[in-house]
Amino acid sequence: MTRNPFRYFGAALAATTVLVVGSGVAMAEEAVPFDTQVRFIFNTLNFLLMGFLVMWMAAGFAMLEAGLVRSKNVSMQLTKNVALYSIAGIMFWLIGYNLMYTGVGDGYFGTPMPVSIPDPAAEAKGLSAEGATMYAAASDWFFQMVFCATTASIVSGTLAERIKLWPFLLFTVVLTGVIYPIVGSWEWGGGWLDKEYGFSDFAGSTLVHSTGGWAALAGALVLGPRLGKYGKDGSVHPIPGSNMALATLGTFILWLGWFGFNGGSQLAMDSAENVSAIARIFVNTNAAAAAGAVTALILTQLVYRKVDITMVLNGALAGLVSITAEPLAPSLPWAVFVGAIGGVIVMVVVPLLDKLKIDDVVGAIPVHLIAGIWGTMIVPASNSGASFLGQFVGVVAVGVFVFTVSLVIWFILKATIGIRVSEEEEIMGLDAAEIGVEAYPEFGKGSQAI
Amino acid sequence: MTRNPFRYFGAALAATTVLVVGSGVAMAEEAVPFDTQVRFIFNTLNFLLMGFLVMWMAAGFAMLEAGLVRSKNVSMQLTKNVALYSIAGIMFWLIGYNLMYTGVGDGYFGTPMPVSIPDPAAEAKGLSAEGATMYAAASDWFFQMVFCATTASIVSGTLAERIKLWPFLLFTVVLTGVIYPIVGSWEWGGGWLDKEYGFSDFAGSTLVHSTGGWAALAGALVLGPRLGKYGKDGSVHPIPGSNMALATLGTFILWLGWFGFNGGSQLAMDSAENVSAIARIFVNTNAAAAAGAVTALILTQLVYRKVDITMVLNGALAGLVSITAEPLAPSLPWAVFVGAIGGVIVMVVVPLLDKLKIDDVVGAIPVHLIAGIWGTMIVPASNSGASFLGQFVGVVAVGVFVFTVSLVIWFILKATIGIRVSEEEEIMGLDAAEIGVEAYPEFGKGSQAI
Amino acid sequence: MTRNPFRYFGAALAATTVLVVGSGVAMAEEAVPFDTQVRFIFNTLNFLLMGFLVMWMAAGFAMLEAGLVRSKNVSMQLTKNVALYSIAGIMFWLIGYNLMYTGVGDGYFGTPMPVSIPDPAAEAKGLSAEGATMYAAASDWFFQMVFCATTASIVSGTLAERIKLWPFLLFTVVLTGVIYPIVGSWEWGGGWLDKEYGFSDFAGSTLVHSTGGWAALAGALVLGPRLGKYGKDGSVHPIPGSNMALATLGTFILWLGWFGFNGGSQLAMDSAENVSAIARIFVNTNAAAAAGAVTALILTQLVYRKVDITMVLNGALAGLVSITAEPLAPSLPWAVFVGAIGGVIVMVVVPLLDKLKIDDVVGAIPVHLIAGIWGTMIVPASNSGASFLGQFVGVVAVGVFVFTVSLVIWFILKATIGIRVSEEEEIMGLDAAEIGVEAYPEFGKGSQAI
Amino acid sequence: MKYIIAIIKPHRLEHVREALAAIGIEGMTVSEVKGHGRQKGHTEVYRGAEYVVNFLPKVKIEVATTEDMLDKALDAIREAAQTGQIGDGKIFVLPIEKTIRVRTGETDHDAL
Amino acid sequence: MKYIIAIIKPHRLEHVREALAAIGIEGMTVSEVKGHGRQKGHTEVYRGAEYVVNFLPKVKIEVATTEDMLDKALDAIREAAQTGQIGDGKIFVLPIEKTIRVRTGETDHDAL
Amino acid sequence: MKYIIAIIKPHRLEHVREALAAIGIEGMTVSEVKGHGRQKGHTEVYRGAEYVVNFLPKVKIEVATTEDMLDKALDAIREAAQTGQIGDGKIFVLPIEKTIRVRTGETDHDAL
Ligand SMILES: Nc1ncnc2c1ncn2[C@@H]1O[C@H](COP(=O)(O)OP(=O)(O)O)[C@@H](O)[C@H]1O
Ligand SMILES: Nc1ncnc2c1ncn2[C@@H]1O[C@H](COP(=O)(O)OP(=O)(O)O)[C@@H](O)[C@H]1O
Ligand SMILES: Nc1ncnc2c1ncn2[C@@H]1O[C@H](COP(=O)(O)OP(=O)(O)O)[C@@H](O)[C@H]1O
Repeated sequence: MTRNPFRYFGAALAATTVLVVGSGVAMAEEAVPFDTQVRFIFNTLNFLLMGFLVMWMAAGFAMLEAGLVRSKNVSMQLTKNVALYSIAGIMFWLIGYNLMYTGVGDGYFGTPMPVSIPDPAAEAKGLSAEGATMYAAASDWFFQMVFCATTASIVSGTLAERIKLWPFLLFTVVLTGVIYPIVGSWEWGGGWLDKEYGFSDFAGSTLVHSTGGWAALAGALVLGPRLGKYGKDGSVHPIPGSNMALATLGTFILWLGWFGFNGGSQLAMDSAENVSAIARIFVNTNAAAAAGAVTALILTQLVYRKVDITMVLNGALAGLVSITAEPLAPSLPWAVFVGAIGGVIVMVVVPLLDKLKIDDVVGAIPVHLIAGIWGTMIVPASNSGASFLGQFVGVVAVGVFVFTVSLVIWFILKATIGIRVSEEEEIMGLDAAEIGVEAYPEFGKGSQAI
Repeated sequence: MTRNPFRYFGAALAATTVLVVGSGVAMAEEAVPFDTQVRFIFNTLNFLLMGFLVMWMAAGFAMLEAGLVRSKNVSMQLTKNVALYSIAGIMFWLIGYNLMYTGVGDGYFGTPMPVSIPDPAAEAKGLSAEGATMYAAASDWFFQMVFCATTASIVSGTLAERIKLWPFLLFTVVLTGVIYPIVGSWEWGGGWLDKEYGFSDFAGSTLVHSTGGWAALAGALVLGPRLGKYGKDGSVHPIPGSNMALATLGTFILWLGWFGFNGGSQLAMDSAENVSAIARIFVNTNAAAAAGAVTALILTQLVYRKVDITMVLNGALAGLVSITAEPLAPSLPWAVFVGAIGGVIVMVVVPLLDKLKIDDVVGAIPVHLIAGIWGTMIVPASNSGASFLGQFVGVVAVGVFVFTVSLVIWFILKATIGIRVSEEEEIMGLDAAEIGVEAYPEFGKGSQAI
Repeated sequence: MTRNPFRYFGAALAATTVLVVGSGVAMAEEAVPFDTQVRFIFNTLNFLLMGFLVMWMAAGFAMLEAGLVRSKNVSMQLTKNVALYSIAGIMFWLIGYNLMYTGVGDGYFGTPMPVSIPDPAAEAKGLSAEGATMYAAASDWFFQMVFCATTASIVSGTLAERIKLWPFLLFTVVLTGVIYPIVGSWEWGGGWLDKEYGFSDFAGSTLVHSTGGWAALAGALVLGPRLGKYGKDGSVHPIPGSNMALATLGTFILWLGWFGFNGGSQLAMDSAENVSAIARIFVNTNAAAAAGAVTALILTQLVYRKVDITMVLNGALAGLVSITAEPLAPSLPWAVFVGAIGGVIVMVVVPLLDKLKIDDVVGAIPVHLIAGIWGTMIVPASNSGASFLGQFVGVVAVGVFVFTVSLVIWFILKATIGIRVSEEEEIMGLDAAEIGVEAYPEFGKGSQAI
Repeated sequence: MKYIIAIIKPHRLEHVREALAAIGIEGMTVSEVKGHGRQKGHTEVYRGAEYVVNFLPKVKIEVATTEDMLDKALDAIREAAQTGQIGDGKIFVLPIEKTIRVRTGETDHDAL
Repeated sequence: MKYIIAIIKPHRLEHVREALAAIGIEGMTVSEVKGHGRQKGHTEVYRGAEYVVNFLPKVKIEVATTEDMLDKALDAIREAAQTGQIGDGKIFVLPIEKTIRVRTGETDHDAL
Repeated sequence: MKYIIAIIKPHRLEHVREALAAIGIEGMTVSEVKGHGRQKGHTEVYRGAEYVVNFLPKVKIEVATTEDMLDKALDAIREAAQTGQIGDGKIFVLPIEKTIRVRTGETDHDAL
């Protein structure tokens, strides 16, 4: 296959001919009008472009979490993140996508079966048919899949530094193949929550972030805190993360990816209105993140007399999660407000969880679960199409379902193969125990450091 | 809100109908021709796409700077970078954008007032009006905002390892809300420099990079060098950066982001000529960076007998800054030449600053200020629309204004809340002093390293 | 030059006018129909967008390799990666591109001469001419150049920790300026392999990855293994990489970039069919990577009782290389299969090379060379346009040519300036020996660590 | 005066510090070391090849103390560091001839 | 022969090295250690919870020296390391029974 | 009992460990240190300015041993660590007054 500057020339000519001729006589029935194709291209491009930004968030979670665990558990955390993204990709193909989107009706789930990607020529030809979807099916699948992967990423951070690899991955299989798709089907799949309650969750504050957060919370309760995190006297012993540069890098990656997460959720880019909406979403998304970060910056300074960078990073992310349920309707100042409350949530919930002895290593519960609830509940304030009741029903329904099912699965895993490493292994570090490859062998206690 | 493959189908159909009908009878006056919409989409997409690449440069600066400071100051450097990007986002909304672009006339500044983002439906509808802008206002704001943030990023590197957090952030507020917008209004806002002198600065060698550089220089002078950097005998004591992998990552991020920085500054992508121009800009931008890196590579080998990676990274960046004033007009060999001189500048100016006892931790002054001046002054050589005089006036005007105003602000901050940490805090490291979270607690002198 | 919201307004109007008028009477001969321009824009955008993703892979290789070498050689590895990307950019301009694409006929190479980038206005105008290429020449060059750079990146990992900087860079000059372009001309340049054998290599499993792999293998043989890697008794002494977080980050970057690598190789995005093909490529590419990672995950657990993260990362990359020869034709399950075998290859070939005492520091030979061969040979199974014989001829021809020429060049370099550092320098580390800047001076054995 | 050098398991450091504090000993210097002894290193696999990690992370505690406190100190360390598992470490006592406090120049007993 | 072990503040190392060089002592071995003593650790807040950093970074200098140089060496170290602030550190002198230079096998006085 | 402190070049550690194992000595504690001595540091250039690296990476080995094994141990270390190049390091022998095994409380000879 040639690829030189002249290769395409032929193809282009040919295509032009088809189109020109197509608007002529003989082939008229087959040809898809160029304008229709342009719309198809824009919408597909939207999914691909925004999709790769969301895919990139997988790296963001990996870096954030690798930076917030101790060095003896870094390889494990990285392995989990590579693995969960891979598993999401496979499960969402095998059953997830169709469980979420096919045959949901106004019901509770669709049909679990593998996705098959249409042939491009056939798909393009089919565009002239009435009712044709105006984007490539593959691009839609890709965009939806990276959302599924995000949900799984959220869980991995909370449970870090003590969970065994394989039970975590098994849970990921269920989460990405079953739990997330079912919840998604209720709303994005057009199921009961959408039809009966007009629940509104633009890009997934609840469907993605709270889902991940509830699953993480259930896991944290079943798993228990890390050794030494809480004293018998109720004291809290912080366990500093090993690498703030990675944590910050991860946060910037997530921030960048979030433009795709929220912007792409407009689902179309084929009209001036749609692309204008995407632009507005970019601005609001950025504003909420900035407000979350600045709020945490100021509050940590006021409350603790020093600025805690991990809280600032959490603040930015909580701002992002908060705006995710409705990044389009708010005015810019309202987006700032919504994001700023995200920053407040982090300040309040992080110590609160410690009081409850719920050990959330990276702050995923405040950031994804609580800010996700906040973002969802505040939607009606800017979007008159949403109702307080509908939002409430959605938040509760998702919470009850995900939390309960997750709890059951975690218990089953605990009772069967066990979910927690031994005390000795936890002290030694999961990298030595399960991965066998140290993250930083030449530094600190590393085996090559002599 | 449904998101399943069929959701969009309805919308698409509906839209098609509108358009089809729109070109019919009844709704004729309302409908925006699809071609107009396509142009609007392309231009908006240009701003969003190139804008997110420039946003990503914030991470690049963070990593570069985190890699070039000592480990005891890494959390501080990261915090400053997250904070300044957030502050830029807020200030450029509150007053910056309109100060730069609204009501400048051919004058010296615009009207400082908050930006408001139009409703997408209204904006799209307005496209049929005469004189409608052919891109989403939100996308333009986003693209302009990330440039503003870049300016602030430049300052943070020079002043690292000794400046207090809050005075730096206060300066950032003024820089992003006032100084940069005013300078920008002179040229990009259509003010006096544009109208009277035909100053030409395509993507901001002067407006962004020199502005950042002058502010940094003023700060470095007021702040003084780091403890131990210069001996009383005039000797220079290098203070090696803590992490070359991060510094290199940061440089690659900046290199990538620069395609957006320069390419997006074409400001439109709605014609073959525009997109061809963007492509040419990509090529020239890459060529200048490559030439800067290779020049520094060869020169450090020849002069110092070893290749200094930090100089190679600075060389690539200086190449990028050099081509930024005019990335479109040059032929490829000319772009190589312009970038290569950027590499030479780094080789000459880095030791020169040390002779002057100006302590620029990351080399921002040679890279952004001096290479920015070089790039601006050489524009007339490839772009006949620019004049040597006009360029000179622009460079000097921006220099005098930014340097003077910055100096005054730094002095005020010094005289009031103080800008420098105590000697003891500087020795201990800013992370312990002001952030309270170490970047690498388990390595080196970290508190968890036992 | 103004850049305010109203600047573009004028231009837009003007352009609109031209187009409207252009479809009128007087200017009819000059005006390029808007639809043609749209096609030109989409295709150019494809090259730029996918091209910057592939450019980003340079950072991926840098991080992956920096993570898999010992800390005393990290600055060297980073320097090589920045330098090789820069050199590729210059050599592919000076001679590479035209050697690969201009005047190849059905022969063995083209005309080595510098590329020149057309003037955007002229290029846009030329679109109305018959036979005009439907994308910006600059965007094509950019896209092709980043492929060339990728080839060079592959070599640098294998030869790490013992090769001298300058001989490596000289080899890179020849590889990017001559070897890769010649091989590329056979197929993508429309030369004999394409014309006579119908060889099929969609995005370069052979042309890019195996080419890099063969060059690396030749280098590894001439250079010999690192000191202490193999005992006299045939024992293998692993030398753990210094930073798994960087290695994982690098892998995620490569994974992301690969969407551009494979997707962009569709070479056009100007029709529904093309963009649908790109979407399908995204999905298959992701599936193969996921399958490669999961396969290595499971196999390392089964075989070694622990999950080796470096093998999982290699598995993902081998999956990516495997699908690169044909990412479009396969169904999703077939892509999973092709990628999974990539994972198996890593499991088998990594220890095999050690048995042969071929020291491949990062696993580039299994990942790029062997998986590249696998991916190329399996093309006919999904693409009926390819033949087993044609693929075989291509694989062998490229192998024989690249391996032989590389071997000769490595020998010449060895005999003249020498390619390997002294034993003492190897023990001390290449950073101290040739770069003079330590990667992590404050950690481990770093000079600032006291 | 005596110089106590104790090699212990890293996660027992906090216990030892507390045990010493309990008997009034605050001053000590600790460092990361690697130990080799009866406790065998483990075999790891990296990229398909096995290797033995011979040296295990330990913490070294150095405490200068007066003769009269010596036995109490040794007991405190031993009890706090003990897990009963192989590899718990060793305590060595060396003689000190002179002790100086840098800040004041005080010597011996007063220097602690 | 005597073995001097000095625990000092990290940023004084360069002064001490120079002070020792000034009296003709070049040979020394240094390492990163953590110290605990009168100088109290500080309380930090991480993610809303307080914790105490008990051990502060110090540098340990080890110098083997002959009896006749001992006092000069101790004075040099003490003066160069002193800041007058709490936490300046300690110097311990231990007896050495034998010294060997690895390269030549020379012993004792000749080995330095 | 004697306390051997050997400062050696890092890449000789494995040889020394093997040499000691060959004469039946398994127990030892090692750490990363920096050395200064006859072997001169090197001058580096960073961003156009020169600086001297005064301290070179060394490894410190600490072995407590009985009197009867001492000479064998010293010979083993010296031979294994020797490269003949400047900077090979030193071995110091210090007296030990007491040795305790943390796990069992055994002392002196039995504690090794
Ligand atoms: N002879 C020795 N000299 C110095 N350190 C020793 C000696 N023997 C043991 N150690 C240190 O004590 C640690 C524990 O010793 P080991 O023999 O493994 O177990 P145990 O303390 O239970 O006897 C070793 O890892 C090493 O650091
Ligand atoms: N008894 C001791 N044994 C060993 N090291 C000690 C002892 N006391 C103090 N040190 C070391 O000396 C350092 C300084 O001691 P400290 O009591 O804080 O202040 P000062 O030296 O001013 O008395 C400690 O951090 C510790 O490293
Ligand atoms: N007087 C000393 N006290 C403590 N350590 C010393 C002394 N002299 C040398 N050393 C250590 O021994 C190492 C080697 O010594 P050096 O004089 O460089 O070479 P050589 O061992 O060949 O005489 C030094 O780097 C230092 O760590």
